Amino acid sequence: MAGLEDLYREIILDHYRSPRNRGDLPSPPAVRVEGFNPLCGDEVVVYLDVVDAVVVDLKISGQGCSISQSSASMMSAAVKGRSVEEARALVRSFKALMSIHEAQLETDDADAPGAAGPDVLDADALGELAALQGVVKFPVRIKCATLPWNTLSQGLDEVGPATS
Amino acid sequence: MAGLEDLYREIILDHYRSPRNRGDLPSPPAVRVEGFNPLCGDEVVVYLDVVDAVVVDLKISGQGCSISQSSASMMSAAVKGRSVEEARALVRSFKALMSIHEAQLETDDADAPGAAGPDVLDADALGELAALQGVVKFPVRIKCATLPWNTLSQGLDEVGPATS
Amino acid sequence: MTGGGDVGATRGTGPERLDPRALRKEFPLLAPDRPGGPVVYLDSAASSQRPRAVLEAMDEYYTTTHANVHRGVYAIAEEATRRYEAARVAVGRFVRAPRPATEIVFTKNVTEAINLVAYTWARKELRPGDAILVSELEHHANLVPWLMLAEERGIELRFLPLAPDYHLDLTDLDRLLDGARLVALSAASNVLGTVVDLEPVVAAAHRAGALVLVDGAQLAPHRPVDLGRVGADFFGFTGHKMLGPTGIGVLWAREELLDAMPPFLGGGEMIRDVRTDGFTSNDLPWKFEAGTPPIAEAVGLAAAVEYLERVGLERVHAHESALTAYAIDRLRDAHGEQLTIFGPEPDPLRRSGVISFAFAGVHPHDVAQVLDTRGICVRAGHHCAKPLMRCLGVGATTRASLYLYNDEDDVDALVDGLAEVRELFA
Amino acid sequence: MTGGGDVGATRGTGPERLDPRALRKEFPLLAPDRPGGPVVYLDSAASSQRPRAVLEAMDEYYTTTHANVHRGVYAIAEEATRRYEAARVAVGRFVRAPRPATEIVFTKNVTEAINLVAYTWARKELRPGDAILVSELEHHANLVPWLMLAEERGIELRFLPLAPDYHLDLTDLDRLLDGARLVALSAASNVLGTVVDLEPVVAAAHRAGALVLVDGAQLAPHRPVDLGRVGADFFGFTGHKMLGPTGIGVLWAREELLDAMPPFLGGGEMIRDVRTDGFTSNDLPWKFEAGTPPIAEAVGLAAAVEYLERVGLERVHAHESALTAYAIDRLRDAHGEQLTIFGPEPDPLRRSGVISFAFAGVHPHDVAQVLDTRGICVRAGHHCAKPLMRCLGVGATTRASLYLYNDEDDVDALVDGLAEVRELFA
Ligand SMILES: Cc1ncc(COP(=O)(O)O)c(C=O)c1O
Ligand SMILES: Cc1ncc(COP(=O)(O)O)c(C=O)c1O
Repeated sequence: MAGLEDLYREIILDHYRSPRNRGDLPSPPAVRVEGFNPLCGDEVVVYLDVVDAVVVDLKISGQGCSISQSSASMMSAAVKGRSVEEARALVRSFKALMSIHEAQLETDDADAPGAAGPDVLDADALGELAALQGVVKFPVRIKCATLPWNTLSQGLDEVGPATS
Repeated sequence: MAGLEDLYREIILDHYRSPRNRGDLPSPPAVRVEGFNPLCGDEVVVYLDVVDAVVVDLKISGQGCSISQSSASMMSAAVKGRSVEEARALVRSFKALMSIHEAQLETDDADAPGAAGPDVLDADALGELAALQGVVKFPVRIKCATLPWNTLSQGLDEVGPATS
Repeated sequence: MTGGGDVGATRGTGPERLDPRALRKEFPLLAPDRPGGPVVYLDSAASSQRPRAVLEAMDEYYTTTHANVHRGVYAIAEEATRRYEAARVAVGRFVRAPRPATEIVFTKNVTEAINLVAYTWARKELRPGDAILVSELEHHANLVPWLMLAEERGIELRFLPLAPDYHLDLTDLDRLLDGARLVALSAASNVLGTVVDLEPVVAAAHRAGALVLVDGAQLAPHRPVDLGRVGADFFGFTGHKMLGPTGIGVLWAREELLDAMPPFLGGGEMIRDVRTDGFTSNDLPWKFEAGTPPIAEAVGLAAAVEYLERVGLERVHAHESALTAYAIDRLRDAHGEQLTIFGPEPDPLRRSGVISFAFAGVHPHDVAQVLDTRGICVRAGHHCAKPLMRCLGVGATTRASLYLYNDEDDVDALVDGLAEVRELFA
Repeated sequence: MTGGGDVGATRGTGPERLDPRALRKEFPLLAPDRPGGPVVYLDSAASSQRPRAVLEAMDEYYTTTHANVHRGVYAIAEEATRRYEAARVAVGRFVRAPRPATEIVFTKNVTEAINLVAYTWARKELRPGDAILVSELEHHANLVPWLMLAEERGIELRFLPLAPDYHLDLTDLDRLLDGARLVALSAASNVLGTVVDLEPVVAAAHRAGALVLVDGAQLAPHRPVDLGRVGADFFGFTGHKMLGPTGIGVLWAREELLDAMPPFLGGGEMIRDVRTDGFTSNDLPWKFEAGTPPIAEAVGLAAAVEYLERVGLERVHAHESALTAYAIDRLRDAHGEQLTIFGPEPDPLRRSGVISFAFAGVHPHDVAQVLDTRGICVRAGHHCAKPLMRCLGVGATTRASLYLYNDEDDVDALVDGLAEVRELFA
C-alpha cells in the first residue's frame, strides 16, 4: 500500500501552505476560467494574461485540498512567462504523467516493461511538478491534481484563437 | 409435502371433465358477471337468474384450470335453487374454508389446536364442495378455487337490491 | 472428464461441447442433494439459477470491501468504486458495447431500463401523432411503457404481426414504419422461442428515421451479442436471467443519445451541482444512476458474465440449440396429437430454448402442478405477454425453458412427467 | 459475557447496554483479521456494514429457493413468493406500518422511492403555482426530484431555513405552508446529525392541507420508527444503510394515496391485464413494482431488520446517543479551537451519531486521506447536500458517523488520527 509520504511530499505541503501567484487579475483583459470537482467541491479559478502568445501573468484563486491547491500553485510557477505553445505542452506532459500511471495501476503492475520510458521523460520535463507523481497511487486524488490543469487548458483554448 | 391426491380428488376431476350447468342464459333478464385471475388467465362467467330472491337458474362459462372449473361446476350445483340468502351463506362458508386453511398454513402447523372446529363445520355444510379443501395445501391454487365464488358474490350483490 | 468443481467451465474456445452435468455441480440449487429434493429446473426464461462463483463474488465484496461508491477517499471506498466501475466495463464488454465505461447504465432490471428510455428520450422527442412500432410478441416490459406514453401523449402504437410460422411478418414493415420514431422490439420471445432477425428491421427503421430499442432480456443470456453488429440505438437486458443476482439490469445506449437525454431519477450521484434553484447533471453514465447503485449486484453480474465467458457463449448457444431440437422431437414423439407447440421449428439461428405448448384437455396450471410433484419446474400462465396470448387464442401456455445446465435427462423427465399428466386427466 | 457468535444480539428487551465488541464479531468486514487490515469504520451514514446473518439469508435463498415470484405454480416459485411477501411484511412491521402487506413498496433505493412519489402523486396532483416545502438540510435525493418537477411544471420550491443551533427554524412555518401541497423533509440529516421533530411540522402541514413525505434514510436504521405516530403520508428508507443489501429501498404510503396514484414504471407484475390498446393496473403494492423485484435483496433486508430487532432499536439508539456525546466531548477536548463541529449539541432525542466537522487549515480530503492510512474510514465531501454546504459556508466537511458496532475505541482512534493530521499539516 502507498504511504502518506508518497502523496504529501514536502514540496507539495510547501506549495499548499505558501501558494505562489495567489490572487486575481482584472478580467478583461485577463481571461478568467473556473474549474471545479463536483465530487469533493474543490474549486480553482485561473486568471490568464496572454500577450503575443506568451503567458505574461497568471493568478490562481479558489479553495480545495492540498493536492489541487499545490498543483495549481506549482502549475502557476511553471507556466508563468512561457509561451502558449509551451504551456500547452506542459499540460500534455502533466496529464500524461497522471494517465500513464493510471494505466500502470490498471494492469496492477507498476514495473511493467515499457512503463518507465515516457514517465521518466515527463518527470524530467516537469521539474518540481514531478513531486505530484505520487498522487497516481491514490486514484481518487488524480482528479484533484489535474483540476487546475484542465482549467488552464480551457483558458488557453479561449485565448488561443485571439492571440496566435 | 402435499400430494396430488390431495388436490385432484376424483370428484374434482369428474366435475372438470363433465361440468354441470355449463352454458349461458339470456341477459337480461339474467345477470351476467365475469371474473378473472390476472396471474393465470382463468376466466369464469356466471349467469344468474334470480326470481323472488331465489336463484332459479345459473349457468357457467369461461375457461381455466381443473380447480377453477370444477369449483365453478360444484358451486353451480350447490347454489341452483337456493335462496339468495342461502347462496350468500355458502359463499361465506366456502371462503372461510379456504382462508381458515390459509391461516393454518401461515402458522406452519395444520394440526394447531382449535383449527379443526370451524373447518369440519364448514365442510359439513358444503357437502361435496369439501373435496376442494385439499386445495389450501397449494396456496397459489386457492385463487383458482375462489374465483367462481367471488364472481358469484358480485352477481348476488347486483341482483340483491333489486329482488329482495 | 473428471468430476472437479469447475470442469464444465473450462475456457470456451475449444470445440468440445459443454458438459451440463459437470456445470450443475457449481449450481447449489441444482444439486442432487438439495434440501427439499432435487429439481429439474426448466424455468430459466423466468429467472436462471446462479453458480457458486456469483454468490461468492458478492459475499467476498460485502465481507472485505463494501462502502458507498464514488464519494469516498478511503481505501475501501476507492476499491468498492473500482470494482463497481470494473463491473460496468465487464458487463459492457460482454455485449461488445463500444464504450462500456460511459454507455452502460445499471438499472434495477430491464423493465426499468426500458422505462428509462420511455421517460427520458421518448417523452422529450416524441410528439402527438408520432408512432411507435412494437411487435405482437412483446413482453409487457416492452409494451406497457409505450402504452402509458401513447395514452399520455397521443402517440400511436403499431404492431408488427406474427406470421403463421411464429416469426415476425415483415411484409408491411415499410408501411408500418411510416411516421414511426421508434421501433421497440424483443430480440427473442420469452414465450415462443422466436429469435428475431434484427438486422433487416434495424436497417429499415434507420432508413425511415426511427430509432431502435431492443429488449435483449432473452438473448443476452444465451448467445454472443455484438452491439456493433446489432446496430440498435438502445439495448436492455437483466441480471437474474443470466446467472446474475436479482436487483440489477442494464441499459446500453449510444453516447450521443445518452448525452442528449434529460435525466430520469433525481438524487445523489446523478448531479454535478445542486443549487436551491436548479442543478446540473453529472457525466455519463452516472447521470442516469441516481442514488446508491446496486453495487454488490454489479459485482455479482460481472462474476456471472465472467462465468458465461469462461464456459463460452458459442458453446452455450450450440448446446441449447441441440437440446431444443432434441426436446421438440421427444415431446412430439411421445405426446403426438395431444401436444401443440407454440413456436418456430428448431433452428440454431432463429429459435431459442423456450418451448411453450398446449396439452389438449389439461390446463397449463394443472400440467405444471403435476410436474411439480415430480420436482419438474415449468411455468404456466400468460408469461407477461397477454396480447400474444390473445394472438395465440389461449389464456395461458405451459412453458419449459432450457439453459446451459439442462441436459437430455431433464427433457426426458419432462416427457415422462407429461405421460403422468395424460393419465391423471385421461 | 462469553465470546459466542451472537452474544451482542441477544433479544433487545432487557435493560443491558449493547456490546459493540461482541456485535462486531458478526460483521466480517469489521473483523480484526480482515484481509487488507482492520478498519475503524465511521462511515455508516453513507452505507453500513452487514452481519453474516444477512449474507447467509440471501445465500440460503439463492441456493435453495430462487425462482421468479408471483407467477409460478411449482413449489420453489411458491416458496420464493412466500418469502418475498413475508419480507415485505417484516420490513413494514419494523416501521409499524399499519397495513404492511399492501402499503410497503420495494424500490431499488430510497432515491427511487422519492422519485416514485414525484412522478406519480405529485405529477398528477400538483398544478403550476403550487408550492413544495423542503428544508435547507435535504440530501439531493429529496431535493433534485422536486427541482426537476418545479422546473417542469412551474411549481415553487420553498426552503425551511436552518437555525444557528443547526435545528430547523420553524418560526415561519405557517407562512411557508401557505399554498404548499407537499412538505418533503428529512427525518434526520446525513450531514449535521440533526433529528427533526416531525410532529409539529406534520400537524401544521396537515392543517394547511399539505401532505408530508418523510425521507427516513437516516432515521429508520437508528431508532424505533412508528409510522402511526409520525403521521406522515409518505415515508422512505433504504436497505444498505440499515445492515441490509444494496439494491433495495422502501416506500411506505397510505393505502388511499397509493390507490389513487397512477402507476410509475410499466411492465410485468404491475398489471392486471394488457391489451394492445391499454392496460389495467394490479392491486397494491404490486402496481408499483414493475418487473422482477429485488427478491434476494428483500430477503436480505428482512434478515437485517430481524437482526436489528433482536439487538433492539431502543438499545441501538441509547448506545449511539451515549457514544455521540462521548465523541463530541473527546474531539473538542483534544482538538479545541482547530475543530468546528457542524451540528447540534448532544441530545438523545434531537441528535444522531453523524458528526461533521472542519479542521482548521486542513481540507477534508486531506483529513480523510491521513485517517485512511490508519485504517479509519470517514467521509469527506459535500455528502450530497450542496445547498446545505452553501448554508454552512464550506465546500466540504469531514464526517464521522456512528452505528451499533462502533465503540469508544473507534472514537479514540479518530481523535488520535486527527492529532497526526494536525502534525502533518502544522
Ligand atoms: C438523508 C438521506 N436521504 C437519501 C439518501 C439516499 O439514499 P440512497 O442512495 O440509498 O437512495 C441518503 C443517503 O445517501 C440520505 O442520507
Ligand atoms: C423478453 C423479456 N423482456 C423483459 C423481461 C423483464 O425482465 P425483468 O423482470 O428482469 O425486468 C422479461 C422477463 O421477464 C422478458 O422475458
